[in-house]
Amino acid sequence: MPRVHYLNADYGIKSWLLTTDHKRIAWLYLVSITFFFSIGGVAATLMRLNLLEPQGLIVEPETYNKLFSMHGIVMIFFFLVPSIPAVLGNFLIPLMLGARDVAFPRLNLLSWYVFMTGGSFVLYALIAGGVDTGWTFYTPLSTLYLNTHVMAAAGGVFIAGFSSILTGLNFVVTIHKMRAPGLTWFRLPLFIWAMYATSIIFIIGTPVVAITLALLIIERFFHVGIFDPALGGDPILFQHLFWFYSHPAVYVMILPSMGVVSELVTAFSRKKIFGYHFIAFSSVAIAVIGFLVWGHHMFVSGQSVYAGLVFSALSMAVAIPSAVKVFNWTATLYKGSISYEAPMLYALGFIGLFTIGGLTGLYLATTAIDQHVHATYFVIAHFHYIMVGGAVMGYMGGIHYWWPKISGRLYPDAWARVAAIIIFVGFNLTFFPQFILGYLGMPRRYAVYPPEFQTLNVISTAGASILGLGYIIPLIYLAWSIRYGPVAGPNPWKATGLEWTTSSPPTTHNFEETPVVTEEPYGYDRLAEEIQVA
Amino acid sequence: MPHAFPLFPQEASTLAPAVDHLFYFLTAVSVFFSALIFLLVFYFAVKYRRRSKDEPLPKNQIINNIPLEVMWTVIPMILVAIMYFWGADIFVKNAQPPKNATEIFVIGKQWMWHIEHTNGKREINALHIPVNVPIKLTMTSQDVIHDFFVPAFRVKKDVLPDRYTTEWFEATRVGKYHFFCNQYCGMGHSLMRGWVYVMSPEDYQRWLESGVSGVTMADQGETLYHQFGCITCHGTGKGPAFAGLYGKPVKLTDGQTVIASDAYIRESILYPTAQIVNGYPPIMPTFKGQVSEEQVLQLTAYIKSLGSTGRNTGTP
Amino acid sequence: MYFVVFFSLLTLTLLTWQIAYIDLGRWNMVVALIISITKTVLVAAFFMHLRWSASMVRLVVFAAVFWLAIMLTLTLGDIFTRNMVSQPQPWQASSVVSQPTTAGSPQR
Amino acid sequence: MIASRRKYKLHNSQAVVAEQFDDRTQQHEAASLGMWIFLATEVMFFGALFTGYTIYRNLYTTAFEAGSHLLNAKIGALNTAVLIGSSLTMALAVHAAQTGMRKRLMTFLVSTMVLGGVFLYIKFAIEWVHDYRDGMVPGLHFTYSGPQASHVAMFFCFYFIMTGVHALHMIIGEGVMTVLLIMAWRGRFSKESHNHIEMFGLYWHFIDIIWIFLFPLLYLLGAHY
Repeated sequence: MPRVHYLNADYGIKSWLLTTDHKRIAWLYLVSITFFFSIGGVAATLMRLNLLEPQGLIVEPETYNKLFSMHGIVMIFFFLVPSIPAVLGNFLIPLMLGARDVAFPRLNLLSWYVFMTGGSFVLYALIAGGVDTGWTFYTPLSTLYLNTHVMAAAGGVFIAGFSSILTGLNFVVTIHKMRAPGLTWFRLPLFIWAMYATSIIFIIGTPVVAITLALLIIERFFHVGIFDPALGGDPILFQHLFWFYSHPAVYVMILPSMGVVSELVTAFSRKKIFGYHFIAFSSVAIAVIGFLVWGHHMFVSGQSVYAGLVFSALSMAVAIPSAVKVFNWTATLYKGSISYEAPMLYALGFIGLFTIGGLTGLYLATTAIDQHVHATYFVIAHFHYIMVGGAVMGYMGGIHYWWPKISGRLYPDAWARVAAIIIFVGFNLTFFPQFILGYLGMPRRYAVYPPEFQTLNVISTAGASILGLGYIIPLIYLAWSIRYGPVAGPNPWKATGLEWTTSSPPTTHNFEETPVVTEEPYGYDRLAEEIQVA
Repeated sequence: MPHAFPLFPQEASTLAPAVDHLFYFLTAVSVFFSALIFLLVFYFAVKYRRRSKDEPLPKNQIINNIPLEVMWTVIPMILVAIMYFWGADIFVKNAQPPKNATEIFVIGKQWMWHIEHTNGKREINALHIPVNVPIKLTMTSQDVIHDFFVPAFRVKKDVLPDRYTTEWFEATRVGKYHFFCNQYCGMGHSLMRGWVYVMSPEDYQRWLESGVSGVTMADQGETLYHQFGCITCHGTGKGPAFAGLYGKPVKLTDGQTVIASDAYIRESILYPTAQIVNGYPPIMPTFKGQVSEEQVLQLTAYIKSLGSTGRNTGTP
Repeated sequence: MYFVVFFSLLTLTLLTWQIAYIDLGRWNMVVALIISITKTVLVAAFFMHLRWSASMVRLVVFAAVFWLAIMLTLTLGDIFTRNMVSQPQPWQASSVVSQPTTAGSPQR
Repeated sequence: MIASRRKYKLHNSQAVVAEQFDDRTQQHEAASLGMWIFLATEVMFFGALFTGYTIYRNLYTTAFEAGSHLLNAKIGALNTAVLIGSSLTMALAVHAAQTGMRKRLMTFLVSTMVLGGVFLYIKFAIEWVHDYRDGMVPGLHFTYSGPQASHVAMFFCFYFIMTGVHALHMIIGEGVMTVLLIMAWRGRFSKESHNHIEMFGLYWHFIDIIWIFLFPLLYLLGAHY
């Protein structure tokens, strides 16, 4: 561990709150999104508890509605969207590129402040009595019929959107202009490719949801009729504009995880990744095609049948790059030298859960089946498999993998493995029964439900308690390791990549001298030879 | 557990088996690929586990294989194409109600379902239908977006304010099935549900005729026609006549031609200046706020009853 | 050069303004949009130096227009095809008569 | 570290390269790419409004034309000319910055600000005040009673939101220009270092482009009545 590194280069609250160091900004995000995750988690716990009884165990429907709205808004806009990009992306992009910082460090800090401003609006909405629109803010319910804090919540999401835009802008410019000498596009780690694709979605999609929510606020304030059918407005237009961002936003959540998993699978198989170009281009393909499929959220909304058919076909198309990725990861394991530290367990868990999540996505893209399962628990199960089974598993894997780099210390791997397994088991127990519930026809956002659905709901709640435990354990040992963990050294996993060539934790300017890249990434075959010689 | 719990929903409509067959196909594909991935990952994970700390990699590494990549691009592509066309086929067929379908009207409001049969019989949070008869629901909402979902029939459709959407099904089994509001609509969303009673034609007929005043929807519409003074213009030639109007093309002042459908009639009552019939002055006042969605449906039923053939021309 | 661009922009503004008073039916909008696009190209190419910009910058511009086109096409695609199928079917008088449910309706 | 950062700031005022960049070219390219990407987000931001506008215009063609007819196309044309003029002076300001002429740079910045101010004055003090007096502001004061009043209101709704968001961009632009003017006055820009001016120029021209579309879509739509 170097004597002076970015963590101890400066002390005091001010040195953190006014920092322009991308690594410290990553910490700011890490702390804030962990806070938001816990809020969303508490809401989820209460929801699951309530669903133990068909008539609702602990809260009234009114409160339940606020719980799922807050769970959705906080988890999506304030945890999942910024999770990997703002924490790992901020920390790693300059390191992986061999750069001293991102292209616009002050803008980077600004985006954290913007994010927190948006977050405080949402927290205000929560404390002042909650909001019960659901995270989708559908009109005219949100504009005309609810008396809760819709404007504060929508305003918070609106503001936080600019944080995404600035982050995405910063990343794209950084990736284009700040690469170390010799680091050509096809020498970039796949995590960078994934972050690049994610940033495209940030840049293109977020402004649309921002203006849409602004219109919603205007509509609610002045009641001018943009989305009010009584005045000639079209509520389905709101859905179009909303999903134009919010479907690609799903890829904002999963693409970075795919990037992380690409890194993990190759590092722990100690083997070059299989089909580098295919994984790289499939990321970009997902980002582009992902913008063409939003209408599959609206098959039964009164959207035109023709539009439904077009969106269905395009949604099918997005399955293919995802499948390509899964096959390539699997093939990477072939003839590898695989070890099972905690990050690898998360990566393998990701592959399994993402496979299920992705395949069930096909049910929803198929018009005739969606007509049955749309907005039922089937959808809930599907997107939790993608977002929790996919995005959060990737996030956890990434945090564990780069933790030695971030903190300079090792965490107890045995505990980490136990936690990974608990999360995997708990997750499946929570969400697999929901597929069945959904096909049986239990609608989402139901505070009370017919009694024949109770057994499956009880199983699901049981799983959720295991899952919750699984998330608490890492919090404890990671916090412990910051102070007491053994020193990691620059490259504890014997991994390749520029971030592992500098000290752990890195110094403020990342590298002693600008690295020069001379070969493709994941040169594990060479590394293996070196190890053998040594 | 207090209740026996089902794992698969009942199949009670002509659509249900079709959807389920597609569902089985997708499940087969999903299970196959999940199993394939899981087994491969598991097999590789065991076979290529690192046995010693610095074990060298096996020889003859492959890191790229174009035929393999092409294969696992093309095979999923074919499979999703099958899913797409199969699903689209069912979807399109189901988008168009058969012409001989019995029409029932559904109005959603926070937080109950109001259902009206053409003979004037009304019910709340319940829908009685005969078995083996195609039923077409014409639905609208009085406030926010709702959604009429019958799991056992595998159909759902959003119910929008100021607009008609339709949904149709043909029940195949007598029984009692859930229907749900499936679009979050505020506080009582989860209470906005009821039962579909599928009855034998005889039982249905008996149910339908019990407790009805004999006043059909069209009759009620006729009353409204007088009550709201529609007759003063539309019965005197100041405004376009209703007889034989329904389903016929109407020429508008801006040169367009529209079909006199439910939606057109509804819009003409509530937003009369939006589409002006050619040759008539735009003098009709709006009835927005004065007539309820239910009354609009009754007026529409009345206009329908005047037929597209010009029968009953003499009325009013 | 800037002044040449400036005066062409002014001329185009004048042109689009005056044309608007002539009734060309739906072509009014088409002409107006063509002029607007021309003006945009002028501003972007000369004032914003796009003519001399890096290809990457041009790619960004292309991407913006491309995604805007996606949003417009697919959204409008829904709105303008919505009534092609989902409009309730014209009333089938015969089917009503055949249904026992309409007993007592005026048609009987 | 804070001390070193202060030193860097001093250093920067002499114009050169921020610490994360290797050289001036890299810094300039990064800034330019960043600005263009920002403009791409703006395209999508306004794009959503244009999408909504297009839909309703096609659904309620006559109402939109009637609404547009109530606007004063002359004022719209005048404002278009003013804005194009400010684009010209902005382009000249950028040119002056590139050639290192401080006085000219300041002159043109001031003229851009004045023209922008004229535009905003006409927009708010003349047009919007009139619109309000004539009862054409949906939600606040709307008295139009012709046919399809709610659809005409929809037109005005889009009119106020689109021109309002556009004007908001201009106000932000005026604010930034004030800062730039002070920086120019203090001699912070030179032939070598004028990224800020150049990037702001792009922003200003973009605002101009938005107006180029707003003018025919809002003002000229119903002119031929």
